[in-house]
Amino acid sequence: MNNFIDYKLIELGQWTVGLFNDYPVVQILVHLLLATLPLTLVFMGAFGFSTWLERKGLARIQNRLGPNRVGIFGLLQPLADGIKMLLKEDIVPDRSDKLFHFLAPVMLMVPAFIAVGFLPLGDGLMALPMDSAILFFFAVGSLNTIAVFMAGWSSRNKYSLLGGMRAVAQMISYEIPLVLSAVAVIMFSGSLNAQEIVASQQIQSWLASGNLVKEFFGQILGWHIFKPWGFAGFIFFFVAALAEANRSPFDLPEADSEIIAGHLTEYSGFKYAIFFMAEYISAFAIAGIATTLFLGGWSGPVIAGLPWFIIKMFSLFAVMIWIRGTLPRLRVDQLMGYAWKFLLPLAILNIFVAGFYYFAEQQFGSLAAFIGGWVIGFGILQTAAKGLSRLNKSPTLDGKRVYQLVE
Amino acid sequence: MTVAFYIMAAIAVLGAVMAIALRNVVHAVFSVLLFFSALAGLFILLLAEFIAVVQVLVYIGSVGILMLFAIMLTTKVTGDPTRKLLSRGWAWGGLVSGALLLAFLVPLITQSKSESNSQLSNFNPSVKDLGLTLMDPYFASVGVIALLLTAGLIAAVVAASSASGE
Amino acid sequence: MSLIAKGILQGMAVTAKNFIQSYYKKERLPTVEYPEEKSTVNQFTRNIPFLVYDGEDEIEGMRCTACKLCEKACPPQCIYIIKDTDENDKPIKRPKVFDIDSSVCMSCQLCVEVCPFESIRMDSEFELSNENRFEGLLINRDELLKSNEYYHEIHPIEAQETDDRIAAKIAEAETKKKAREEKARLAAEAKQAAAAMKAAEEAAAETETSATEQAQQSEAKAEAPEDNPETKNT
Amino acid sequence: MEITLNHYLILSAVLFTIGLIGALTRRHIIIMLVCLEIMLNAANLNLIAFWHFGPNPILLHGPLFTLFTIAIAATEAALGLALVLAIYRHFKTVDLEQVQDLKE
Repeated sequence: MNNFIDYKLIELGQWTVGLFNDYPVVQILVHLLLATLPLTLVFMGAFGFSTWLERKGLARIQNRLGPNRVGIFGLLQPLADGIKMLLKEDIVPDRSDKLFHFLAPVMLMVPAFIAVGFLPLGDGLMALPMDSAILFFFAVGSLNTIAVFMAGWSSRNKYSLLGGMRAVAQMISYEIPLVLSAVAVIMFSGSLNAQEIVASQQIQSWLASGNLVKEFFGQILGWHIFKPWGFAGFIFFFVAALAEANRSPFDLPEADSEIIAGHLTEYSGFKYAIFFMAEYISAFAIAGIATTLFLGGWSGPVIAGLPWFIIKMFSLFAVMIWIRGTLPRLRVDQLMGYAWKFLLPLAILNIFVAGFYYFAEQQFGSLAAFIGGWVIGFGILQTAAKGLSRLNKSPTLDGKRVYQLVE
Repeated sequence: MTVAFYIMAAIAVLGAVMAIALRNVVHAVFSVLLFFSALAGLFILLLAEFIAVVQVLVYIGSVGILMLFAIMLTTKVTGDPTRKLLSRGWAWGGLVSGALLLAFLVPLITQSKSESNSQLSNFNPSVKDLGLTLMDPYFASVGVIALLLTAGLIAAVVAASSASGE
Repeated sequence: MSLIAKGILQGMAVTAKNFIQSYYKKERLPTVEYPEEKSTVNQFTRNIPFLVYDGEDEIEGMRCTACKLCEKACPPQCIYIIKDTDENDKPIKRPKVFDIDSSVCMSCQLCVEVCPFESIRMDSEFELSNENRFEGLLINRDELLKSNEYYHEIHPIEAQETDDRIAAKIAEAETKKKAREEKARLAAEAKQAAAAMKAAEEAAAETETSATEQAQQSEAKAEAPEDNPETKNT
Repeated sequence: MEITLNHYLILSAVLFTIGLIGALTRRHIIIMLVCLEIMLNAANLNLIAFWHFGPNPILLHGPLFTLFTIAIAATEAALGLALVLAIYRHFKTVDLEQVQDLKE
């Protein structure tokens, strides 16, 4: 195992805490700060960097250059934006609910940062090492629904309210497939502990063998995404995660062309920036949990630990940007229909496939289960998906399209 | 622990009182969400981690949102100052409740048993244990609950949609 | 693949191609970084009118005759013209003031359509922003005057057409002038001949007339311009 | 002072009474549902407290029972709010005092 970076970080932390052995109260404080402060700072920095990344990526996808004025390659653009946001006037609508209007951004940011605390960043690197971390993550993730509703309701603006209602409906709908596709992994790993889930994605017998090649592949081939139910589950999870994080193509709550940024309509200045930050950080968090559940977490060849986790998380975020640059926004009825009529049944079916795969692995060995799983299990999922999409097909899409206003 | 308990208890009582006292319905629902989260904190203090998660997930994440949705779909949210807050005979209700509280509190205070239980000091109930217990001796109950949930869900759909069909 | 729709993958492939090729292919990244490098303007771009002059000197070569047709044609009425005068307050065919309010101009090109002297033309200049939003946007005559070479530079085809048209006009005018001169010459010759004949007759008659009569005739000639101006003109 | 079972029981009794007061005195239908939830939660707190301080916490009876209660409470909330919608559509009011007719 080559995750020496994690061990060094943990050693550093323990050394720092050890400095205050004589003052137990201070020690607790230092411990708390060590667990939270680096995470907060790093993720805030990552937020800045990712706004830059997103603008650059989107620009390149649209044959533009993107920000390139402030700093080299425009890298200081987030800083400039932040200063601009900070200095802007904070406008609060006259008849709004002042308290809730103020509380909503805070309510959105706090769960986002708590959710980040449940990510297993490395071997033993976890801010909130809880036994049921995954479940806590989903529980905390469901809190931002409330914040979005607060923002929408307290602004006293019909667009805000519409956006808030849309957000709530969407988040409730997509949380179910999200959790259900994670259930397959939790079943397979037999634990809600994030570290154990990561450990279940390493082939332990290969890692212990001492053979370099086996050690190399033992860190990769065990990832759940290479299993049929894991692959399908990853896709369901990722789609639902896009909706959960209000990312395009599911960014209906803040659809700027329809309802003028929805619940953000009445927000300006730093409150808006906080909304933005919370959204990005929850997108990171959900990308991180997808990494943990399906992409092997921090496990990876050569430099296992924190570097691999960061690489995987940012790759997933890059895919989110890529999707944003490609796909158009869904309609509301399409969105709800997709969650309830397509994603939910498939996610439930996927749980059964995962269960059968688990027993097949025990009965017939892992190779036979692997091949059989991809042939039979994935076949079942595909057939189901085909059948469902045929069932869900809108009747107007059959046959030739008729345009009313043409001719 | 003591401080945490008192803080949580204060938040819980405050949330509950605000929930029944506020005129604005949305404010009331948000304060009951505060009450729910304080209760989740109390569950964590009592080492029932899983229950705390479920509390957050079910009550704050779903029930609260359902209530907010119901408010949005039914009534004007701002407190209408002309509307009556209390029902007819509210005094009787208050009286009965107060009497009940006394009935609860009197035995609690008189038969105080203040020694604490030390059995849990080395015991950390894991989710796995809970799951295994749930699946082995209580499997029938889980099945019944699942059936009940499904029935309730269908009933809710029917109740909400048949009215709109009128 | 039914799980992932084919269309989504195709779309993703297109955007990925855009993304990657934008780093090494010019046509995938047509952006010009404006203040440092300017994009080449199409020669049919038109934005704001300017006045053409021929030759070296701005004032002498000015084509504009201050006929005020463009001022009348301008829909938003952004052109303002005052005719120039010489030292004797006698109007001359040249504008003293020719202002265009570029904040009002809507680039309709009607002034260009209406100009009989091919003087006012559209410019492709687009950097009109100014710090002073009142006087700064009012473009006066000297700023508007640009040489014919500049016109050729920005709109070569159009300028060539204009030049050809002007040349044709001048040539036509030349021929007309020539014809007129010829006619005038012929007329003058005829007149001369007639005058010569008359003179001969008069010379014959003069011998008979007295010196007093001669003085009367010269008085009548002095009065003639007032009575009959046409005679003077010819 | 160490926190004992009694603290939790008193807290739970107070919360339950608050819920009861609300349910008996308010006339808004959604507030009444909220009060029901408060009472259920107070009962849950009781269950967990008894489990925590009880003789045999290893058996996990308290959390199990609470899980069932929460499931039932969730069903109750969903059904109750569906009924609220139905009543609102029928009577056009959320005031329970005005909902008096059984027929029609």
